[in-house]
Amino acid sequence: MNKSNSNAVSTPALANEPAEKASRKGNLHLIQYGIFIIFGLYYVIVTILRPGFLSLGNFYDIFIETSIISFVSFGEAIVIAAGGLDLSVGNMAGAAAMLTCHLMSNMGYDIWVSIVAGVAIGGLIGLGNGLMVTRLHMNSLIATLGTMFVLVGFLYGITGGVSVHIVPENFEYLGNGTFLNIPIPMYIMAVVFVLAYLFMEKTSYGRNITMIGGNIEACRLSGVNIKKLTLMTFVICGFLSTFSGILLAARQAVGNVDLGERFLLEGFIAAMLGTVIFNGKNIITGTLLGAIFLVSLLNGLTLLGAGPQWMYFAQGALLLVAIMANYYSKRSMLKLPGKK
Amino acid sequence: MQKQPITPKGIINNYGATFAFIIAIIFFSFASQGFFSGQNLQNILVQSTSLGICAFGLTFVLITGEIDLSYGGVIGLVGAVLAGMLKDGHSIGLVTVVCLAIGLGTGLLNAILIVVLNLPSFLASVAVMFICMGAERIYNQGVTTWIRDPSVLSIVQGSVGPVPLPVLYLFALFFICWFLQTQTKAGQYVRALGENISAVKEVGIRASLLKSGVFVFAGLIFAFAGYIEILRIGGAVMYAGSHLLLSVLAACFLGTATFKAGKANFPGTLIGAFFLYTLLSGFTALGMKFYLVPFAQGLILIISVAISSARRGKIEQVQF
Amino acid sequence: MGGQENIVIRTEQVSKSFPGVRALKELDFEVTRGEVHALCGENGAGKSTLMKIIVREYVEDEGNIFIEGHNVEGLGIRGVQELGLSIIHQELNLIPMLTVAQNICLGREPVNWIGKIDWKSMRKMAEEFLSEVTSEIDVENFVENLSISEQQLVAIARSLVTSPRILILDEPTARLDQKSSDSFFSFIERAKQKDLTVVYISHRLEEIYRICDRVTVLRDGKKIITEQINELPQTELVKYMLGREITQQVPKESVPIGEVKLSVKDLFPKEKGANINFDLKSGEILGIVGSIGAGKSEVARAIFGADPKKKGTISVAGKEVKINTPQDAIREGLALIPEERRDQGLVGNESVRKNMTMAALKKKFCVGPSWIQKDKEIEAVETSIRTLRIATPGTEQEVQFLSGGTQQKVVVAKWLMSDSSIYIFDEPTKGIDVGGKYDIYKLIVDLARQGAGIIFISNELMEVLSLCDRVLVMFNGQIIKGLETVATNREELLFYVMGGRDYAETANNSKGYH
Amino acid sequence: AKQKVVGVSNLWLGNDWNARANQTIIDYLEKKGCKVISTNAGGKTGQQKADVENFVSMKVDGIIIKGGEGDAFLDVSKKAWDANIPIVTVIMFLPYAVHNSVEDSWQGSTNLAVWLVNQMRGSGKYIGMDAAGWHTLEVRKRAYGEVLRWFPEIKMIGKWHEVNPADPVNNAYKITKATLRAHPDLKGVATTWGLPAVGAIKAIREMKKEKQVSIISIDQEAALLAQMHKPNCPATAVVGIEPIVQGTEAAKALWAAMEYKTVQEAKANLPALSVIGVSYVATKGVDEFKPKKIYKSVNACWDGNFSGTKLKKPW
Ligand SMILES: Nc1ncnc2c1ncn2[C@@H]1O[C@H](COP(=O)(O)OP(=O)(O)OP(=O)(O)O)[C@@H](O)[C@H]1O
Ligand SMILES: Nc1ncnc2c1ncn2[C@@H]1O[C@H](COP(=O)(O)OP(=O)(O)OP(=O)(O)O)[C@@H](O)[C@H]1O
Ligand SMILES: [Mg+2]
Ligand SMILES: [Mg+2]
Repeated sequence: MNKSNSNAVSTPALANEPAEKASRKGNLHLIQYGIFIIFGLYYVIVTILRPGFLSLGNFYDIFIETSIISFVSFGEAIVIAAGGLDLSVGNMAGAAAMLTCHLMSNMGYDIWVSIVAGVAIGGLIGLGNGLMVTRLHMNSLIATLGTMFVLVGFLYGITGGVSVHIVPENFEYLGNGTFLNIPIPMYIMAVVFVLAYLFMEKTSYGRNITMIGGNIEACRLSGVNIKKLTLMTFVICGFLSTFSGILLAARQAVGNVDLGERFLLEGFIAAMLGTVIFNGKNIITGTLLGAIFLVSLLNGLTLLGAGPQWMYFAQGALLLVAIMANYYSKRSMLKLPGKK
Repeated sequence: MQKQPITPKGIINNYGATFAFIIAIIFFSFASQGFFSGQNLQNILVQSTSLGICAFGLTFVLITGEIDLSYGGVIGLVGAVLAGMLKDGHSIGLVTVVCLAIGLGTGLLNAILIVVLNLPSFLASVAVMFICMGAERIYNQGVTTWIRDPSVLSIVQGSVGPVPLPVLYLFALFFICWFLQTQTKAGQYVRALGENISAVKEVGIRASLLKSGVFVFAGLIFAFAGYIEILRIGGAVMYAGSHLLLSVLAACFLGTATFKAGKANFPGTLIGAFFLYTLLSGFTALGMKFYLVPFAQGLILIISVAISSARRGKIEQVQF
Repeated sequence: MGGQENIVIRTEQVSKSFPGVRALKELDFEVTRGEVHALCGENGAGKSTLMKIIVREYVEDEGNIFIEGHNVEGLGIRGVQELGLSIIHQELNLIPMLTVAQNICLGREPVNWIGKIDWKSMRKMAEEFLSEVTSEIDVENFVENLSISEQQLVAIARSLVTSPRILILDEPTARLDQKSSDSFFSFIERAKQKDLTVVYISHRLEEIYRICDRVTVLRDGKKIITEQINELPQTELVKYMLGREITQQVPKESVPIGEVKLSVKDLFPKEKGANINFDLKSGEILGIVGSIGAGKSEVARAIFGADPKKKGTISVAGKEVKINTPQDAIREGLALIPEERRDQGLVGNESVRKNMTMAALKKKFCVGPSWIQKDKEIEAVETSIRTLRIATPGTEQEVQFLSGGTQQKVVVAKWLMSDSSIYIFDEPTKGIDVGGKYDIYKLIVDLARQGAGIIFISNELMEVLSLCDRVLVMFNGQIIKGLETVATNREELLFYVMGGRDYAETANNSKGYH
Repeated sequence: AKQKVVGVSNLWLGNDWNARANQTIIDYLEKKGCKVISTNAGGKTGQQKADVENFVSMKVDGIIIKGGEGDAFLDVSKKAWDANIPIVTVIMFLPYAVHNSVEDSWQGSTNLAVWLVNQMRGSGKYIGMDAAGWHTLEVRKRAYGEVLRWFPEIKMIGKWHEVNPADPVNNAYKITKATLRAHPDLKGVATTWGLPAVGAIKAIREMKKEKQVSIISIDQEAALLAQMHKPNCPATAVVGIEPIVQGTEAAKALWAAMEYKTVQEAKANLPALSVIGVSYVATKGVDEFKPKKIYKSVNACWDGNFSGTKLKKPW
């Protein structure tokens, strides 16, 4: 290790500025956590109007739904962290679900074989996305848009549009069963959450993935294997997306061709909330919170009997509130010049 | 202006999708009798009109280095208001003005969020899309509204001589956009803005004003696209915007592989829009299975963009 | 100096704060007509901030600014341009995918009656302004194809488009090589004759003494002194800037030279350039100099595997190695401190800690395959911060909030952590103040003393001469000369940098004629 | 003779009914020796219109437009008419079609509504779930309303909910469940298409309200039938249009139409409209759906209704 002999260097510079910097912190938290305050208020209001909102049953409902979209959201968040975007998550989820259902119910394969096949196809498509981005240097937005079209063809190709009714009962257990009174999807979510959290925050892979999102060239010149890691994000995303698709199919006991479509926007919103809630740090926890916010927002509105228009407004508003909170907390740090 | 070495590889890189397009047309013409007829080619032009026009708006925004997905809501909202107001007996003149005003309004909203408040355009425009979808739903109460007045319908369904009106609109708008972007000062700045915004600010150009202008202009174009789409269908079907959401993106991205490798541009977008409908029409003419259409559209998007990205030599990241 | 009417820029009690930093404190500053006014100060002294306020990119918190007697309150960027002010920023702000002509005329394009740009007269206009600074760039070329030096010249040409009477130059020569510097200085001479007022920010003392009339020194956002340049000896000036005295500029030290560490044979970086051959020994500091786009960075990047090379073999410690990616290079003990630290060296929105451990994360701070040990990391980073005197409030500060010099130290610290034995420094002192430079020289010498081999790429001939043992001169992609620094001088070096063939003969000839 | 080419334009193929009906049409016409090209517009009216336009310019021999909105095809169907291409529509109406084969949504829906009223004993809360903008669903919704509006004691909670067509089961499940939490006394669920009912059944089961809530729905989706087949299904009645019957009917009509020289001739000879009757499935209280009688002659009708009365036969 080369440690320079610093005593000889008489550096004067810059000693003055850092001392003052500490004071920035204060007001920042308030803005940054504004979204928590808003949601706190929202929960209180819904509870007053509809006491059913604050019941254990509803709590479970929210969490099961959260767990189903959480996998897609984690995957999307990881891709976003490395500076990519995956538009094909919904169709990957759909493809995995339909393939699993098709193999299991129409072709009579064993449940586990079918699930493994479903998960594998997600991983494979993810790999394809990743290769397009890393080897062919395509913009991920475009590459995954292409994949999305291809998958729509694939989905209709294998099923002809007919929905698959799920025959094996123990497959449904995955989505509907409980263990120790707690729904199975929540266990799966908990495990995936912990793994994803550890992966992103505690391993060099996760660290480097976020660094790539910050400045890819600097990472490359520092010996970070950007191709491998970027590829990895897409594979993980494909892989995790299948969980959402298969669990949803298990939960509703039927696989319909369009089943995954909803995951694109929901996963994207949750993942974006995740990357902004803690200012780009700790995205996995952020994403989980984002998913909870999204699900509970819509759940509360349904309890209130709100029409579909309010659902749209609510999702739009949620996105705006989140990015504004992020923006103002960043700005109070940077005080972007030129903006008088 | 352009001065780049002309090599076979360079041509393929820059014009990959253009070649694919030409090859597709030749292939379909030989493989099926019905395809290469005046009627069918005219169909393709007419069908791509609203998609193409909407994609011009997006192209403008993409050139500034931003993205604007709000058209996914604007088109539907404009449609709902258009059909609804006509049903209530308002004159088409007034209705047209209101429709364009909606485009102006959503464009302004985008501009405020993205330029003034400096929010990331991807997210902000998705939020605006949601808001427009909500507004659309409030306006039409979830019901499709039909337009019965033939004189109104003829604005889009009519033709001058042998040329259908939508084709005229498409090419007129194409020419306007192309001229504005490549031949005028403001257009230069828009391109420059997308490349290096501080350079533009430095020479005293009001970059934020310009960018806002682009969003507002795009909003107007989106509204116009919605107007055309709904009059072509003959009624305001629900969520017409989200029907076009992905195809418009695909057309713009195909466009980046058509003329200027990697950069959004108007001739490219125009061809991209034609391409998508050429595939639909060609595959139908060949009697292919329906699910092969999205399959082929996706593959061609991937392949042509892959060719034009190959020389990039590094991983491209998405900016929000 | 003259009366009020001769004062073209005047600031009164200007203050400006960024969150946590007071960049300017009640600053009074005056520039008189026709002078070349130097603005000196360390990194972060507030020079650029002051200029940005004057050109209305930033708005001051307090105080007044007058240009040609007009209060600029309420004026925009265009407004002050109309008062005859033009600025060339420290950062290069060109648009890569537009042509040189489009860049130069940006904002002033000639148009015909329908608003269509008149391409022909635009081209003529661009050529006219570009010829003021150089005659070697084609205005139809795309800026992305130009070297950084050439781009800087284009940026200068662009600032002339508004026909300014006051020109603010924020470190214009930081990116210029020797040759373009010369044509740049002759441009300044001509400008002076045309009564142009120039505010000149630079860290290069020799330039300041060569062209400036007066100098203002800033320190910590405060004005320390304004003085006629010829009444202020260099050592005094440095003292004012630093608030202390630096006795020696470069800590030259003779280090025993050892075995060959790195040997480059028949290297062809990219298409251009040819046949690079050289050896680097341990303990040696090998300088590489050369003019605009001579290919110095290209060679460095090719060795490091940052760009694909056409062919060539690289041996480390006598053994031939295959280096195709930076990872290969790092495995062989190479380190590259890249030219553009913001773009290539740092992840701006991440902390000092994460940036510093980036290159050695897996090797030194992970257990198992990839489990990060944060305590170990923090400890190492804190040690680095202490030993390199990195001015950061803590390990978790985002590097984008640090000053340029501090950022460069973070980059260097990153490589120190990776236990490299061959360091390639690509213009490490660019845009860094005297104190910062000194620290970096010191560090390089320390590394050499510990037996590392060092390649030091620079455009400042003086620093190369005093720091390096040997220097290679590149011209047009080739190494045209290798020289021992003790046996050469600035003139000889410059001669080769400019593409000369045989110095001894030329020198003799010229002697003969006189 | 030359092989005939037929274009089948589907608005959407994403559920059982549509997939099945489409396949029936293809099978029927292929057996007759036609080449069948079927397209899927994925729910996008604009694209469906483009599909039909393509068929017309390809000069196919006949076109079936299945699903969608007749108004959107006014101009293109005129073109087809002029080009002598017969069009048959399925579950939509089009003036230029030589034959329209539609389903009996109105009667089916009013019957379902009657059943629901009976199940709810004339009072209580219910929710409605629908998808926006689909013509056939709109008819069903109105038919429900036509019956229910006479029972002021039966109240809808909020407005009709809009179920996302891409996520019908789970979406309906969430809506039903959340509503049950807010309104534990919910007694009825009305949906206008099959898959939302699947979600609703699941929600009701999980909330253990099978005894309390009754569901009505149209479409005999496989998945829905499967749910009804399971024990402890809440009282459910569904009405279905049989896809095979509907598909065969349409294909038959087109085949017949193509035998004529001109479309005018075809239209003159074929019935302009046929209505495919619905079938009922109910897990409880089936009596409301007694089969309706058809009198084949006026005399039989008289005998059935007035014989033995003082009324005198007027003929
Ligand atoms: N946009 C900004 N946001 C926050 N702080 C800033 C910003 N711009 C400058 N600063 C801070 O203001 C101080 C003065 O910076 P300035 O760029 O004026 O220094 P300088 O004298 O030009 O230095 P250099 O020689 O490195 O260019 C520094 O502490 C810097 O960190
Ligand atoms: N006249 C020129 N026109 C266009 N490109 C040029 C010209 N001269 C050099 N270049 C480009 O410059 C690059 C070599 O630059 P490189 O960065 O290696 O030079 P350098 O010696 O490090 O210069 P600098 O002092 O600017 O850092 C090559 O990629 C080459 O294509
Ligand atoms: Mg500066
Ligand atoms: Mg260089």
